[in-house]
Amino acid sequence: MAGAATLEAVDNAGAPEAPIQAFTVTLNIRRFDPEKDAEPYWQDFDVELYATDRVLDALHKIKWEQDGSLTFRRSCAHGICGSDAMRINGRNRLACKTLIKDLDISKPIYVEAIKGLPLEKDLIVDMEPFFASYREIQPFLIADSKPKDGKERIQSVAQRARFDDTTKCILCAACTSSCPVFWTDGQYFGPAAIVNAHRFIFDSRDEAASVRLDILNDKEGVWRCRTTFNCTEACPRGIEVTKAIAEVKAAVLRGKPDIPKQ
Amino acid sequence: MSTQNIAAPRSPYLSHRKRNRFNIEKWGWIYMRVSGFLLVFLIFGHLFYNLIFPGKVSILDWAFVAGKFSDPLWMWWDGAMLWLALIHGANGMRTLVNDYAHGRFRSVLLWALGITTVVLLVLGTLVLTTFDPCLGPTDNAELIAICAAQ
Amino acid sequence: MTSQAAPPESPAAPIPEPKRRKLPAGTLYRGREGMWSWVLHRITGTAIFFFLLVHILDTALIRISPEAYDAVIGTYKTPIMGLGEVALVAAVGLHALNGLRIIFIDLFSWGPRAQKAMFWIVVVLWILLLVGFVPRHLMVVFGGH
Amino acid sequence: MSEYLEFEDGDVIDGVHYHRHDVVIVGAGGAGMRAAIEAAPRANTAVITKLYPTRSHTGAAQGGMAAALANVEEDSWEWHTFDTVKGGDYLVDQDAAEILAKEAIDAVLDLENMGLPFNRTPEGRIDQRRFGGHTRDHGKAPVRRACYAADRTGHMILQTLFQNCVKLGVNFFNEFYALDLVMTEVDGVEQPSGVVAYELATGQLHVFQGKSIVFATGGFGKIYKTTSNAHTLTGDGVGIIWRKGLPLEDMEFFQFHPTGLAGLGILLTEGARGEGAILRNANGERFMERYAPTIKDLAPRDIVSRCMVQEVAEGRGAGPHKDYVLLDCTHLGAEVLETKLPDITEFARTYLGVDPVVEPVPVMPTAHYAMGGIPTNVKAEVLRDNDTIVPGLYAAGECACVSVHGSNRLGTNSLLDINVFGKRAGNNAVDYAETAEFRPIPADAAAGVRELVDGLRNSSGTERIGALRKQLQDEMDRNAQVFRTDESLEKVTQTIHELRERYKNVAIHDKGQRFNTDLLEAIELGFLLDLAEVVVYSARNRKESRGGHMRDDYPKRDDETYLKHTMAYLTGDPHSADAADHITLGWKPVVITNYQPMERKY
Ligand SMILES: Cc1cc2nc3c(=O)[nH]c(=O)nc-3n(C[C@H](O)[C@H](O)[C@H](O)COP(=O)(O)OP(=O)(O)OC[C@H]3O[C@@H](n4cnc5c(N)ncnc54)[C@H](O)[C@@H]3O)c2cc1C
Ligand code: HEM
Ligand code: SF4
Ligand code: F3S
Ligand code: FES
Repeated sequence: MAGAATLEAVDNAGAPEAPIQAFTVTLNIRRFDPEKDAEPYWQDFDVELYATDRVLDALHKIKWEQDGSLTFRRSCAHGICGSDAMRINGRNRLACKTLIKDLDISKPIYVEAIKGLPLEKDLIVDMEPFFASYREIQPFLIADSKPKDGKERIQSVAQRARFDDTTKCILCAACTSSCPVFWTDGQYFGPAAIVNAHRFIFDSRDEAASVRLDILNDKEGVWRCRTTFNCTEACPRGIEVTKAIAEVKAAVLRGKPDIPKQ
Repeated sequence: MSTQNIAAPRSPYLSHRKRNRFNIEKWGWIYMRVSGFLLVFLIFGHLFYNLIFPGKVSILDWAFVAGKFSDPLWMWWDGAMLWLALIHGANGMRTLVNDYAHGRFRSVLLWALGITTVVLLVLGTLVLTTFDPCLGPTDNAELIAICAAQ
Repeated sequence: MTSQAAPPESPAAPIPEPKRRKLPAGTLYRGREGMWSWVLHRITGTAIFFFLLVHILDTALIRISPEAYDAVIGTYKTPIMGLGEVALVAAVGLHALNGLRIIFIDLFSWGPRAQKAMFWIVVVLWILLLVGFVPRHLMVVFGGH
Repeated sequence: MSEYLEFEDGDVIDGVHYHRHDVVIVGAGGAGMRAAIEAAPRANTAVITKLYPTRSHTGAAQGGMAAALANVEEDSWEWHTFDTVKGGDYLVDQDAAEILAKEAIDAVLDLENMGLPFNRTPEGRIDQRRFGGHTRDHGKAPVRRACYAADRTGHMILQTLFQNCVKLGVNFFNEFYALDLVMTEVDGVEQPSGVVAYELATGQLHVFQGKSIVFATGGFGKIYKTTSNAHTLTGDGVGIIWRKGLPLEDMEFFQFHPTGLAGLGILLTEGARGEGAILRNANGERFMERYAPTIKDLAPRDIVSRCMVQEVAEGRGAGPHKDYVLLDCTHLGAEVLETKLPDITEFARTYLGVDPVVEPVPVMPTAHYAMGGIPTNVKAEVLRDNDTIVPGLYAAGECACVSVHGSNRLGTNSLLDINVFGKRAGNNAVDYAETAEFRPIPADAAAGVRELVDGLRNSSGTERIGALRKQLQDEMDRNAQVFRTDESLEKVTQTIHELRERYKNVAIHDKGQRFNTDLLEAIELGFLLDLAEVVVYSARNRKESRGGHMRDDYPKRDDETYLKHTMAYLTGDPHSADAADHITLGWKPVVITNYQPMERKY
């Protein structure tokens, strides 16, 4: 994964037959319990881990063996559900997709909640503002005309490929909460909402591109993006987020998206 | 602390977004790029002429500028630069203010920014258009001739 | 929930007492080229803006009287202001080059993908610009006469 | 009546929130949201879900969704029915399988019309690929039947359904854990009247009164250690039904997917083999040729898993410990891998550091899918026994057992199942709600859950949740996995019993109200233990090998005795020592229409 500080290169770390060698890794976790703490604070935990373990495994080990009150979201454990976006060593990542071997374990691993959304507890933030932005861009196919033969709508391979990248989004919020513009006041629609708008604006079957372009041609819309690329770096699905935003900007300027005719 | 007196989680999302017809953001965005592109030539031309071309900072004095301004090319050059750069900069500062200042503080800053910009635009334009090169000494022969003719 | 009193402390397996650490609120976000170039763009843009305000005012003196203008401009001819001019050119240079990078990102479909490379090109061009300008300028400033 | 509660929607009485909705859906995975899309426009609908809808595990499904569209080659729904029946080793209810195969076509078209971005053929129609066990003309050759979107079909389905729920303004209660079903006695029979849920964010209890209630809570793969299932798939819904004394069907049939990343269980879709990938043992031999000469690597999952385990058992496993086989994709080329199987390519790279483009990927079977669950009829109505329905109660998706999967589900049939039967559940739930009345809610509806929650929160026990769960999962992997014997099942029965005892003494660290996931994990563990017990108990009782249930000590299928569904009931004291004291097993006949059981050869 791009940007991982690969300082601790462990031989064969990837292969399942890697010699079983455990390391003691220190995790420094930013904790907050709304029922007890006025302010968040940092807490260290030492955990025995293998190079192939993920940060999520480390969190689980802490929760299951040391301190059950450590609170975080997770579900699928392989980067597909978008539950566990968090800031690991200063960058937004999915805990379940960040391997210990890709981190520098000679220093503590810093883990904290994603930024810009209200902190609820430990690594959990309030996702409502995030989903509210998502809902605002009308993230669903709008197509009143029915396919003639009552079957599927026809879409060419090229047209399908046009918006493939942005269909991959798992709504993990890693991008939006990495965006310096979003941090300022939380009013910016944010890259995730724009990515999901892109998904439909550039779908040849959709008939409401202009509606979404209008929504995003807003004070808090695409124009607030300052191309800082944090979103693109953060996206665990490898979506070229900034590029998608640039394409939406271009579509607003042209008044319509640039979709292959065939 | 008991559960009752902590702010409720999941506070409803307060959208401050208002949609208004005319959208300054889009035009601002376009303007930043167009003006930025033009400014590259204008500013580097300006810097080159003023700092490098004469060879010496010491040359930069009233006479030098007066000589420059009496040439319509440089007058238009500096005029364009004034307008493009000041509006570019002011619009950029507006973005910053919108990002980092909130509430009343924001409106105060925005007003201050707007007034400053307008005043300076007017002032700068007046200086450029009503400038009288014969006001002071010069060793530019052409200028001397013109001034003498007045 | 009102009907539920606070639970009594339980003697269950002990939770380690948190070792509270004094650390800044959160860590600094470790952005990459894109973020840092934006930070620099903001800082340089703001700096140039304030310089421009002053510059318009001092240039306006030209309309008042040659003496006033020369008096003020004279103060620019100190070594300190000479260094200031270096800073100005550096700031304008960086802002301008990075501004072009941003325009390319927006304008061309290959832009976003090339942004990191373009950032380093900006840095190189900027250094070349300064190498061309600074020694010459400093010679003029400090060479005096 | 005084023992019933009078309330308005939104009331808070004694710290419990009360809600009233015509249709209450529990679960927002594929099945739950498909039901919601039918229900929401016609009735006041609430969806309770313990995860944000897009976090549901439907999103992890990769390979595809079967439907005989015949877009790329000749196909028919009859062939699909036959494959489903045969794939399920004839334990499939054939009337249900027919519905599944017939309605598949509309289910796919519905999704496309809702916006799902399927991969396309050069003509612009929905593309289809091969998948295990799907054949043309009753087993002649593999057929292209799986409609897909790269290897993200489930992700696209989940997103598309969620998008349409947003469009319809469906009322979601996110991060609400349903923990109990409220039953009210009407005419001398217990009838469902609502659901009790725990709000994660605040720790408060909510009672949702509903005329119809739909369970769509997904599977319970977390009873195993090596599993493709999410941490949250703890079978809460199935467990709730079980604790209410309603039966569970065919619980012994759990599917082990052949290609999980070795050691991790993360799934590599069968679509990889559909695209041409090959399984090899340590000698590089394509061993499936020996076991299933006709369709080789595309044999159904139970067969492939078994063959893999056998290869390893016989010493032909690869790796230093000879404990896995290899999935060879190298001949497919980077192009196919990057465009048609991008996600699994990345999984292998990220989690094993193995690049499928250049080297084969270590794989082993991983616990994947519960064929069994809450018994329903083809209208998705939950059954109280072999044929009596529980009026107003519906179930769909992995938590339900219709049974279209019999003893072994075919790949791509589950995404189909959640759409076809999710839709049916939604429709029938509304139809029912339109004629029915709300049943009164007993005044102490939430008492049971409060007791459970407070009991755990205030417990002064010493056992750790993590330790108990780990032991359960390890033991299930060791003794109730691909191969089972009476002896191994006996062993794991013992363990489960011990764990259930120790569970009474479990402690949690987090005593707070807000986002107390510690507490929820303890509750989930309770469900896991209950379900594991039923799985093992049912498995011991079926002394034959069929589909996903492979008994080493009874390697033959026995249609004489066992061509019938297991029905397990909770009777007596659930905490009694011997499972036999509180589980009663019964049988339910299999519906056979067109296809008489035959030997299963591929
Ligand atoms: C890795 C993987 C790959 C797969 N690939 C394929 C494939 O290619 N083709 C195919 O056909 N099938 C596939 N399957 C199977 C299929 O994806 C699942 O069986 C199906 O998605 C289950 O859908 P569901 O709606 O029943 O449950 P889920 O999607 O699991 O949803 C369960 C829902 O219930 C909610 N819930 C659970 N408990 C509670 C509670 N107590 N209170 C409130 N809400 C609750 C959850 O929040 C969630 O929203 C795959 C499965 C896996 C694991
Ligand atoms: C020399 C040529 C210049 C170029 C090519 C240029 C280019 C740009 C561009 C493209 C932007 C938009 C950045 C974005 O949207 O993310 C911008 C922003 C800005 N510019 Fe310039 N500019 C130039 C000169 C100037 C000058 C002279 C000033 C000062 C008066 C200035 C001040 C600013 C400010 C304050 C911003 C806002 C920064 C932000 O929002 O982050 N620029 N510039
Ligand atoms: S665009 Fe990427 S980072 Fe952003 S929400 Fe979607 S998947 Fe997450
Ligand atoms: S991080 Fe933010 S500024 Fe733009 S490029 Fe991404 S949205
Ligand atoms: S747990 Fe699902 S994305 Fe990490």
